[in-house]
Amino acid sequence: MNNEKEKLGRREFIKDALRTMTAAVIGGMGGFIGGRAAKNTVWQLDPNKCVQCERCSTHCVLTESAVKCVHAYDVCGYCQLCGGYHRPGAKIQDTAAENQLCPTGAIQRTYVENPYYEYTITEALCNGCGKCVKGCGAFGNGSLYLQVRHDRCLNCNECAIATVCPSGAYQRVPSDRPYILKGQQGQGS
Amino acid sequence: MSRAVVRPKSWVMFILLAICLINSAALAQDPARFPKPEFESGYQQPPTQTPPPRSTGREWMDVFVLAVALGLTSYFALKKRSRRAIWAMAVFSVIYFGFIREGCVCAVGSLQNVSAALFLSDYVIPLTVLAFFVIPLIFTLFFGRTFCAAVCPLGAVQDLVMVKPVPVAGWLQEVLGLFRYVYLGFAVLFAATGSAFLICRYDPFVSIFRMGNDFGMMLYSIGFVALSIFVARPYCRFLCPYGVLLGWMSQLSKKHLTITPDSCHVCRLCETSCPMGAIDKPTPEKLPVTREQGIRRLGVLLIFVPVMIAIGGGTFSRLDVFLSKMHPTVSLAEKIDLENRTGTAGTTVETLTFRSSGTPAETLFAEAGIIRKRFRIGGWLLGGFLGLILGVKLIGLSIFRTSTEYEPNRAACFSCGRCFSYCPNEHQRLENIRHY
Amino acid sequence: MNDLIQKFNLHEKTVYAVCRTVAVVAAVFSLIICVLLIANYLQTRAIDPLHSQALETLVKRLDQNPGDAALREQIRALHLLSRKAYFVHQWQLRSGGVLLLIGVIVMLAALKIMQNLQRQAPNPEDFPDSNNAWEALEQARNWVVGLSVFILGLAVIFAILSYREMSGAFAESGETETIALNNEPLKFWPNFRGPGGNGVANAEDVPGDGIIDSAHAIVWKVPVPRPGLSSPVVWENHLFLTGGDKHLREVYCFDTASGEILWQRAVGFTADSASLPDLETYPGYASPSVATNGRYVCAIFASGELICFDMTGNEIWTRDLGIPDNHYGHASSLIMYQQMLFVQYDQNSNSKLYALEAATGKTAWEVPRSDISWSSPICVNTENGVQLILANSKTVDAYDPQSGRRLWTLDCMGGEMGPSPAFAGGMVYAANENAAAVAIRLNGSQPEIAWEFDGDLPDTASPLATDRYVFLATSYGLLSCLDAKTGEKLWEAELDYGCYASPVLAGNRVYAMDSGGVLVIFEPGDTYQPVAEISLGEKSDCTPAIVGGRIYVRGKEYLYCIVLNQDGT
Amino acid sequence: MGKILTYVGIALAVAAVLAGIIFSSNRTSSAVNKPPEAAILYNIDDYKKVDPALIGYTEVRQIKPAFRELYGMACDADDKIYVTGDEQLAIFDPAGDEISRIDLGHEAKCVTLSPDQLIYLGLNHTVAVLDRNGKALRSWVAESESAVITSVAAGERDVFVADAMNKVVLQYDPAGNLLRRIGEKDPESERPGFIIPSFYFDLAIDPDGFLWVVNPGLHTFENYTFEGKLRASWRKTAFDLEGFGGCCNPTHMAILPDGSFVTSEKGLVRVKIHDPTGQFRTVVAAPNQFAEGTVGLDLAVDSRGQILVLDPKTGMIRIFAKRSS
Repeated sequence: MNNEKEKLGRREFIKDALRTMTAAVIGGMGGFIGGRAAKNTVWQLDPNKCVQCERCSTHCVLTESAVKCVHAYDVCGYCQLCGGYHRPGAKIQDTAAENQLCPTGAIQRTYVENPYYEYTITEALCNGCGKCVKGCGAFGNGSLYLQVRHDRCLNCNECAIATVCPSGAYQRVPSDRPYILKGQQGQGS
Repeated sequence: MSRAVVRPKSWVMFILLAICLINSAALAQDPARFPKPEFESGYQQPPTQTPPPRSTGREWMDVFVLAVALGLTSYFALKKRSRRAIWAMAVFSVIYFGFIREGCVCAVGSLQNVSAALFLSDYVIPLTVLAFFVIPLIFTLFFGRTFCAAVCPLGAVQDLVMVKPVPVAGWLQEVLGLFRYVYLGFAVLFAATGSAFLICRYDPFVSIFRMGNDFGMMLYSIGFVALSIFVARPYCRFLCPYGVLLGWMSQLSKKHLTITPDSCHVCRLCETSCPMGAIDKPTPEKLPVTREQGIRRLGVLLIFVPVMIAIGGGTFSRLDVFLSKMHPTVSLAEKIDLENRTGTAGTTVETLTFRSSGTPAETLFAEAGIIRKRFRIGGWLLGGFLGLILGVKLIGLSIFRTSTEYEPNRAACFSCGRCFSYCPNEHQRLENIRHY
Repeated sequence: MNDLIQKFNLHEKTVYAVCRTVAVVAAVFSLIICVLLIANYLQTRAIDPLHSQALETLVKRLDQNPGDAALREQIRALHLLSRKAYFVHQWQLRSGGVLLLIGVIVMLAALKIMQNLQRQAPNPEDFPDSNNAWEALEQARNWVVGLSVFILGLAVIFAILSYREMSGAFAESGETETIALNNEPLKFWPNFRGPGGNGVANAEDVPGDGIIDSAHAIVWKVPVPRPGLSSPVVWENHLFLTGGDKHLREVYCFDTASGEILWQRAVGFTADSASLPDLETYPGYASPSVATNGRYVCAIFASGELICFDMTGNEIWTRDLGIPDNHYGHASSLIMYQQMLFVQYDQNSNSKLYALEAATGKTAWEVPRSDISWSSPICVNTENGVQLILANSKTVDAYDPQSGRRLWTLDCMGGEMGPSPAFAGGMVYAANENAAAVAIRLNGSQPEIAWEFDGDLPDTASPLATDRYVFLATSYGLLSCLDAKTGEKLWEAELDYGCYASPVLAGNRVYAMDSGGVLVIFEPGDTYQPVAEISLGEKSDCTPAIVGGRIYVRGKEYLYCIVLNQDGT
Repeated sequence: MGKILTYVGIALAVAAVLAGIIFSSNRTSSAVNKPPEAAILYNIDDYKKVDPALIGYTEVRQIKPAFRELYGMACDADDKIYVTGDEQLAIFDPAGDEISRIDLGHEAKCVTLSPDQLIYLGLNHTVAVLDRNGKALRSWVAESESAVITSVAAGERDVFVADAMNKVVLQYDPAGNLLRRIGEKDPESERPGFIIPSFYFDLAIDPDGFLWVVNPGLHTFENYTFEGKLRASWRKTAFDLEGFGGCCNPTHMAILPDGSFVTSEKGLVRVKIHDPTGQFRTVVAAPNQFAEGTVGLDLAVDSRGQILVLDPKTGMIRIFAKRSS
């Protein structure tokens, strides 16, 4: 009986020692990594690398992609003839559906003054396909571009779009600077 | 002002008038500069809207909730011994960590972030993610796998849908349980080489919490939920890589849930109470082999384990070509190489994009070669790890440890508390409390 | 089971019946929703509303008849329809998901209540025999062995298959490259102070030791576009230099035959070029020499910009190491060994030794260092293997080029360290004006100081060592020769101006550049044996490169090619 | 019965899990391996295709100046070619050999030759005048330092400078005295002025001595008298060969001896010729003759009617001559 107790006591001691060691290992490893740990990060795509492959609109885990087109107004030429708004080959540059490039009609055009027009993205309609981005990049100043919208993005540990992005445009950025903006806003911050 | 001309034969020197060069800094073309439209109507250019992401404060809030939930569950499992309270915690976790906090990271997935942070010099891990990895491990080290009982949303969801669990034969459970180690090994390898986050990619429940994903993943998730109705916690028992670590911690845990609040009378009432098959039964008195036979067998196995490690390592290191396909750089390099050899170009969006980027293919190949070498080393480690695990498993199955009580298996028990109500001592205890 | 239900009281019976009905209804409901969702999915997969073929056809037709108003109306209607279909589909998916979830939850809850009602106290009599525990272990063991063999088999099959399908150039790219470079004798001048950075040209093909025609030695001279102190580096017919100022840094590739610029590339990618230190005076922005391995050529500048080109001038990668905290500007030259590029990034704080993969610029390893220096690493083959030897303002250190492990360190220097170490005959020599000249004998990993010399010492010129002699050149023009074994001074000679460039050895001659622009040539020996002097006509502080019997020198503004006995006389 | 149902349930669930894995991995890989034509759905390939019968010129020669960046090009009466790039001006003889190279100290975005064979350069906001040997004669800052000069044209007594930043054409006498501002936005006549969404704004003097200015935002060619009055204009907006598409085309223009216009475009990169009334005449170079991402094709015409195209993407001067047939 005494022998049993002694055996139990010894086993407990070994266990205690092992537990302390394991806790030390976890703590040490945590400290090692924690020393290099940084601020929280979020996914964002670099518009300078983006090639508008349309996968942002199809590969997000959300039914409605978290990637949307945004507009850097201060880079926009406010043209009447907009490569991002009008479909290539459109004969007349008005707002009729047959002349629009956006498949969901998410770009709104409003008259500012002769000969300038403002283009606004209706985010609820945008599906992030990037057709307008391609058109604006080819013919215009590239003021339309895609960004991950953080009011929608779930910040998945592995972004489903990043895994299929052909140009490696997706990257993690610090969450206090969550956008890669064009124009003055991109430079000022 | 005067500067040398580039070629000796062009003898002309040109001195630009100094007045033209005032303010030469302003001459440098700012790429953002362009002829802006001038609005006479006083139109103001609106700024680009930038809705902020989830704040760091809320991330820390999640860590806090995690710690509190772990504390409460441990209390319910070890002290209060209330299955009902644990069930309520599980409902809470599914709602909070599952449906409300639908994003990442979870403790299971954080395993990959930690691997990446350990092996990739340029990978940084946020502190909250590290906390999600460490806190459950520490709790398990002291209280057993109470994290699995009701805090992990993946475990909780399986626990809640478990309606008609079928018992799984002991040997089958052992064999299927080994897949956790394989999954763990591959998940760490792919995370540590920067190839993929396998655990996240094949997370069976996240698409349910988010109520959306592509069709295949939805099918996969629905299948897993359906399976969980008939097989108790299939993901936890047979796949969960984080469960491997938790199992190790739990074996050393200071306290652990017990079936009986008192001492076991071997009444056998709890024998089939655990749908997870995590109750160790009393063993027969008589050992199947003599002591000498047992020692000899153990000796053979101890010699055999290093051999298994070597064979495993050697074989898996030769999987470098196969496994490295998972890395986007290597897979791109292979496509480019194939195109170069077959004389085609731009057969995929990836190759087209790469070719238009102007980076020489050689750079890509060199980079891919370096990654492949990492996979060679990683293959050695992975194969060695699997050899070691299988060897240790065999040793574990060859040591006959006798026991005289019904006890939860510390490594396998999820501390869900289903067995409490089966123990007559427990009923006695509750009776006592009521009378008291 | 039916017996059990018979035993229920009325209340239990009612609850059971209700639950069963609810469960069946919820199950049917969920099933219907599930089928609808799948149907919805398959439908949109078959006809993607946003990529409607019909719409595209109509638009094409409109392009041909722009005036067709009916067609126009038709497109508008279809466009609206397809947009509506797209958003309705999304709405259906979302709300269908919620409904399905609710259905499943209700069904599970009902089933659970039914099950709870049916619960009975366990009867151990019904349990299967529990006494086969050992058998179960035995069985499990067999299965584990089986599984091990299965996994192994699978791994072998995949390994064989993947190796078989692999072919082409990419397959072994990583390995063949290493072999090719290892076999290449370093007959060129791949970095500052030649092969290994040790100041000694490869023995074959040295400038002849015949008669020297000093007056006609310069074969060509060409201007270098921007100023710099980097010394020429030569590989085959490519000669590399760097130059630069605060606005722009450049890498030049000259043709060694004609002096023509083959390519020149601007470097200016650092983000904060405005905060560059003011180095317009000595030593400037382009002090470090480039390094090449015949495949890549890498350059670094005082701005911390590190850039790699292939031999034809295509940019391979860039890295911004950040502007160093260095009051004279970064001056340490690059060196390569096999596939690795080494950067001695010593500065006032946060000093580092980097080893980068030459092909990608990624860090292979980095080790922290203390103290600042302006001296360059040398990479030499000692009896204990290849060592990377560095000096800074306090110590001389050696590292393993593969792993970055520090092999040894010796605290023997002082002051601002400019000269690089030298190695010959198992001894490492380091010298600095503010400390001493030190000879370190490498006794395996226990190096010891063989002798010290504290006479006239160099400020920037690196010592040149042979098995028998060590040459030191000072900034005030005193050239001394020490006995390599004892450190005893054998002779000294005076140059007119001073020596900032490091003397180099080729064949049986030492070439020392007097900063006044005179290349002084002498033969090493127990006494000073001058051979010739070649005057450039402008100042020079750059170390000559000697390749293929030719000497390449950079002056203040021009690059020179010198051939000594041009017609073989 | 219950047991059978359970096992059927397990089997179905396992089947769903496996099907899900196979399905999802198939989906990813098939999407990834889709050929780009199908995946990149915005495409202007149809407009890039040009009927070979419409291409009236063929590329006869290329000159590769030793520059990293190329900006502007001009051709003088002796067919010598003047090219600006980096911070230099290089002069080539008609055979394509470099004669001399002049260091400018700044990037010259445009170059032109006056009838008296002086070299006019636009250096950001400065106009510089050199003689044919590269000797600096004079220079002046164009109106303000915010100016960005994208084109210069010199007549017998007038120098016209296109300032893209201020969207105006400045008329100077050869000494650099400002005579007038041409083409400004005029609220009274409701003229919108020059619409210049990006830094492309070209002008030239035709053989009759009239000034032509491209209004790229409106796809318009505007003809002015030397007194700054709008004389005539033509506008062609179209994606096909008839006209110009996008926000700001054509980017460059040159005028042939018969008064026809040679134009180059961005977005849909091509070089075409329109007759003096604006009717499309022929294609000089089709979009498939340029590399992806080509932009800023400066044009010049030599005495033999050859068309010189400065291609900054490939770093070459490409010379096109009329097809013989």
